[in-house]
Amino acid sequence: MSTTILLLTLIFPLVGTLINGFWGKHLSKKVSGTIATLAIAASFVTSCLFFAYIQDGEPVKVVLFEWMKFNYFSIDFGFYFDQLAALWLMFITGIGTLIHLYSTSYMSHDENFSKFFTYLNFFVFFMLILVTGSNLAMMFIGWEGVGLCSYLLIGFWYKNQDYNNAAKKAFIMNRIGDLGFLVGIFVTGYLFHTLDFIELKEQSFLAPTLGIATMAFFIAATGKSAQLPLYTWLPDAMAGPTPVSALIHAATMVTAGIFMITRLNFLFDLTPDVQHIIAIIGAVTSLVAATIALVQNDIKKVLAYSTVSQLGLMFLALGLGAYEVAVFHVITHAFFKACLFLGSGSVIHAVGGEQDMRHMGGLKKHMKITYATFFISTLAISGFPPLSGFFSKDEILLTAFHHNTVLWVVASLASILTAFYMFRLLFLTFSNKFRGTEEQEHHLHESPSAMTMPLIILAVLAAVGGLISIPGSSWLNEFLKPVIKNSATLHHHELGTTEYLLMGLAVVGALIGLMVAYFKYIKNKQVPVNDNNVSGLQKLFANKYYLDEIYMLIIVNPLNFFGSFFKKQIDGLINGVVLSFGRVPSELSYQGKKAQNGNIGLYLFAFVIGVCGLLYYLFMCY
Amino acid sequence: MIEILFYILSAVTLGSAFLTILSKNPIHSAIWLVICFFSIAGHYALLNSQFLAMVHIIVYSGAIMILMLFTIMLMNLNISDEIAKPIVTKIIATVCFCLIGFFLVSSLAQTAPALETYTQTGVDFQTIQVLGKVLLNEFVLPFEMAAILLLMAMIGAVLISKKEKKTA
Amino acid sequence: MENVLQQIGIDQYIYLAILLFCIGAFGILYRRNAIVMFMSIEIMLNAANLLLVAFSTYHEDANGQVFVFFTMAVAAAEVAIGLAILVAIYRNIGSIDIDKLKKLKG
Amino acid sequence: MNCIIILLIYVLGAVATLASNSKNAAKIALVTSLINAVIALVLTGEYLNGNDISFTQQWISNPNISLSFVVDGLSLTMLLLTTLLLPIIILASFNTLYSKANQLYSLVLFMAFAMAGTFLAQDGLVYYIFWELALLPIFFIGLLWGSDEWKVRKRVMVTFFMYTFAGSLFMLAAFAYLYTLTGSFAWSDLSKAVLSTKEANYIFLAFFLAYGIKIPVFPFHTWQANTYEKSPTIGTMLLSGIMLKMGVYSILRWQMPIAGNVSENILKTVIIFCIIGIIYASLIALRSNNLKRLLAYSSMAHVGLVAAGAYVGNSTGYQGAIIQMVGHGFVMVGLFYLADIISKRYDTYEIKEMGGIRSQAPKFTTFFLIILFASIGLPGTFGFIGEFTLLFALSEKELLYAVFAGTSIILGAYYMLKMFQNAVLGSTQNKVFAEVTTKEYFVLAVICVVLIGLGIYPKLLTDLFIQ
Repeated sequence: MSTTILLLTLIFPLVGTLINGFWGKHLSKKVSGTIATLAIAASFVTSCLFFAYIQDGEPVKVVLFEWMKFNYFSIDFGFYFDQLAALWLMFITGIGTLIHLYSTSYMSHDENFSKFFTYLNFFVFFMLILVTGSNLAMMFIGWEGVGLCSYLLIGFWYKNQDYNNAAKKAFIMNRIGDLGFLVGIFVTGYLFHTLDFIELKEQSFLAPTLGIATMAFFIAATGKSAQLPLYTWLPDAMAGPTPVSALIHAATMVTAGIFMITRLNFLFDLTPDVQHIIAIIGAVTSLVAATIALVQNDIKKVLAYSTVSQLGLMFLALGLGAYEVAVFHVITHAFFKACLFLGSGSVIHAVGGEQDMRHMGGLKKHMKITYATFFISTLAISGFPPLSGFFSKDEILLTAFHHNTVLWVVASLASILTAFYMFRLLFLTFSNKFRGTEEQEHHLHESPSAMTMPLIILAVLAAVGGLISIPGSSWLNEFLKPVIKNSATLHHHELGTTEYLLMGLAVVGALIGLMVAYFKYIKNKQVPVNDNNVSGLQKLFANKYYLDEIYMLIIVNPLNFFGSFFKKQIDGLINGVVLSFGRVPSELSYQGKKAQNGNIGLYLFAFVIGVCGLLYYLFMCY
Repeated sequence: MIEILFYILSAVTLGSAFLTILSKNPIHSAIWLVICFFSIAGHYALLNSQFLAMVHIIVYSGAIMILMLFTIMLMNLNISDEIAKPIVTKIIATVCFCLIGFFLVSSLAQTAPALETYTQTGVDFQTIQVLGKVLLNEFVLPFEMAAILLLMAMIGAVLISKKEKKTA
Repeated sequence: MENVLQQIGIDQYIYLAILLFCIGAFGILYRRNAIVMFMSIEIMLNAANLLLVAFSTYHEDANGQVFVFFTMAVAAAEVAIGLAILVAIYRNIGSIDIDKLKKLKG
Repeated sequence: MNCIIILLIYVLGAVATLASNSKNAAKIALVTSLINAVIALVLTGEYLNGNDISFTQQWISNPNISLSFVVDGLSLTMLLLTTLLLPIIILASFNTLYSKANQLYSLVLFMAFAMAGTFLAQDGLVYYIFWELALLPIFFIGLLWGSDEWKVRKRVMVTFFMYTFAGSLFMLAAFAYLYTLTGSFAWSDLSKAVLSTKEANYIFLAFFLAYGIKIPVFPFHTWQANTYEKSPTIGTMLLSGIMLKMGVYSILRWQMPIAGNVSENILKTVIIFCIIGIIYASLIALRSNNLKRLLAYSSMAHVGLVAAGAYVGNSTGYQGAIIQMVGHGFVMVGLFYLADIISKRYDTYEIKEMGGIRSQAPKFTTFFLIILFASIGLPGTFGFIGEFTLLFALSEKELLYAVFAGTSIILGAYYMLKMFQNAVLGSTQNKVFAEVTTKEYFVLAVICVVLIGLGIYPKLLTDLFIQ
């Protein structure tokens, strides 16, 4: 496989960025959008070529030059293309192309059109670096780079300071994780004297401090992949344009944490304690986010919490050592969640920027394609067979059941809730009558084909994507074998009665969720009340467990307080001490000056005393 | 005999010095000071340094004291002009006097008495001839300097006490 | 020639000089009339002179007496200048009370 | 070619600038600095080819002082930083019309001379002379061309001068003591001096007072924000871009090699103070309303990390400190230039009076973003290489150091983005913000290219001092 083609995969998005960045303003919107889309599409083509090659080819490592050098090891500026990277390359560029296509239509009225595509291309570029970096430091370039682009895109409508706040919050929350990543890198580098994935895989051994490294990496993952306790930025990140939410905050960037842990599976396998923590955090996050999603009224917020919840399930799988299962769910989730987000974008587009579901409803009639694709994706995420979500989610539940019943119960509960809130979303948006203003109703329309095309493709993928890993004969598991050192899932594939029973239970759970939503929102035609009028558990959910407020109280406020305290009190104090070094002599001399008052008597008196002292010292002191 | 002379002279010296300070009238002070200087000249004579005794009388009792008397009279000072110092100052002055006196005397008392071990060679060292030779050989430069100093003092005194013109 | 110090002893002279010096110092502290203070200074100078002469005799060395000679010259110059200053001051202020002479104080 | 040429040209340039009229002064200064930049690059080439470019001449035989200027990787990097940043700083000052420009630029060149001398001198006393000499021009620049009323400015500048001067005296005492031990001021002799731990402790602390104040390390930092605020922009750039690097450079050159066997406790305490300073300065920057003060504290937070890395004393810390010194120099000059541009347009340094710049000046915003992200160490920029290396050095010593020092990347992002949001983003104000001029574009582009270029290919620089 020629390395030029591989590098072209990375270079295309960068070229797109540079063209749009430097000359975007002089290009027409059509040209600008086309260039950006083509850049990713070209990347997709080369990715496909590589994907075809890697089916039975060897991974390729490309080293461009030595990047950093320390006295006992060096870090290469290099790329590593293997099976895992191939999977991610495929769906990043694939979904990326679709979303770019979608955006050309969605963003067509925006004044900063070319800037949007600059950032979007830049994001894809960094994401590709993240998945193809040959060592941890290279991965970190992508890791922070996607954070940068996420910052730029969330705050894309920069005139609104709320959006800017959301962007800032996302970046800072991610930075907390990034510090974890750095600490992980340091410990790894110190222990194994290399950061290269291939060398790490061969040389890694269990060291006492390895747990710190893996824990630090996990903290990094909780930042990027929005897990407890750092997930709060993701719902806020919905301030960005909807395609951004679809691409970055659903399909690709947030899966970086899963990618990284899968990449480092050999390290995590050595530290089972950390794996337990990952599993627990994943399960808890999935349940917590699902409960919050129950009562959200903003269509994108529901999807955001749903993303957090699904990511939680993936981390559960990772924590149980079932890396392939997590990867499987990443892929299927990318399909249906991207579809859902783009569908919601289509809806928002139709109703003129309204995002509150209480002001929607009855859109079924006006937007048939959107509704159909949305419906398929909802079925997929809820886990109805034989759609993709069923297979991937079920495998996670199966794995959980084999390890720990409690985790299985928690995860199952989260799945049932998922079915409920997704159908709630579907019914509130598309069923019954339209609840918005007259003007909006008049305006309702199906989106143009540039937007519906990606929806259809993604819906199809969401429907059939599960085929890549059917229980029993999993293509994915075979494909990922070289990447994953020891897999925990392989022996689960002999399907027995228990497994079928569990699958049945999961389907029944999803059905329960569906039925409850159906009765509540279609039969009884309920509409959620204002957040201020809810009580009890609902209030807790609606306020997101007061997590933002708690962070405000225990982290942000103390920081601000100490900042002011240091600025006003401590700095003043230190300055006072410093200046007193100057003041003391000057004050002393000022006081001393007073003794020189011209009174000869005083001088003489002092002289007499001095003479007496001297005499005493000289003659009488011994 | 000499001892008695010494004690009498000492008594006169100290007494007249005290009275110089204690007299309210500056003229009286000046007169007591003259007596004091005479008695010191007597001490010099007792110590067999005739030259100094004579110079002392000429310079101090003659020149300096006359100068002082002239000044006092020129200023027409009398008793009422001087406001007595506050009593605290006087006490402090007395304390100082006692302190320094005590410390000087007691530090001297620490040293060994010298009379028993003292011997003399009898060399002539203080007749006018000897002094004149020393003064004009070894100390000729300081001698000339002293002359210049006196000249400068004279010019200075004239310059300072000259009446300023009222132009400024 | 008979040396007086064989009978009286240097100690006596030292005590005398000390007392004379103390009286001079006392006078400066005690009085505020500048001329009397001047006199006190003369007394102190003479105390030193006396001691110099006494030691000159004690060591049978002329140098001490030469120094007394120079001291006298300096004292004469000092008195001349000092009195001139006093006269000038008196002419300007109308008093020679040293407590009033504080114009030089910063 | 010999490295002393650079010093001579700076002096000649200073004299020529002083003799010229106000109009041409800036141009003469720029030409001088450009000539020296080229010479420095040529010298680098010669150094890499293995030619001898050092200069040594006996100056005073008793005490034994020689005018020796030796070039090695460390001093060459610092020389490059000085000579390359100076044209940028001078070009950046073209925005402002200074009165008595000939005197100002003459002082600037003179300061460059002193700083270059400090970086090159290998004789302790000559080094000390240059070290103090660099203080004089900046004192006068701040005093005569600074902002705010004379009385306030004078107090600030005198405090700055006295403070740094007093600290340096301890260093002089240390050199004097070392001279009594070795009979020489030469670096090669001093670094070989065998000191007992007790001696090393005292000498270390004496040096620390001088360098800690200059850098500045918490709690010796109180002069900094005031001085930065009151100085004219050109002075602030010189201070933050080059002058405070003298402190870190001296740690690497003099303090650590000479007093290397200082007791572990002192070393740890000093590192901990550096780390406290990082967090402390970051928190104050968070609450700063004045852009210049915010940048001053952010600078302090960054150099705190550099100093901590330098005090770790292993090879990683050594190279990290050098890398970050260069990176920090460019970043700080860039940031202060951006602040200067804003203040020229909006006539204020108060952040809350700014805003709405992005919609009016997209190019300016892009430059701002690049430099800002370089300052918070985004990978791909040179700031990252430095921070990564420094934090790695700290983690080699003690992982917790790296964790605490690493909070600066979180807090740094916080206060910088907050500032960016309030100063640049937001809705458009009534005030007009003109897009960058060609000159400004050029300066900012050079800084950005350096930061990104070295961020991707740092070997260009690091090969100078890593064997």
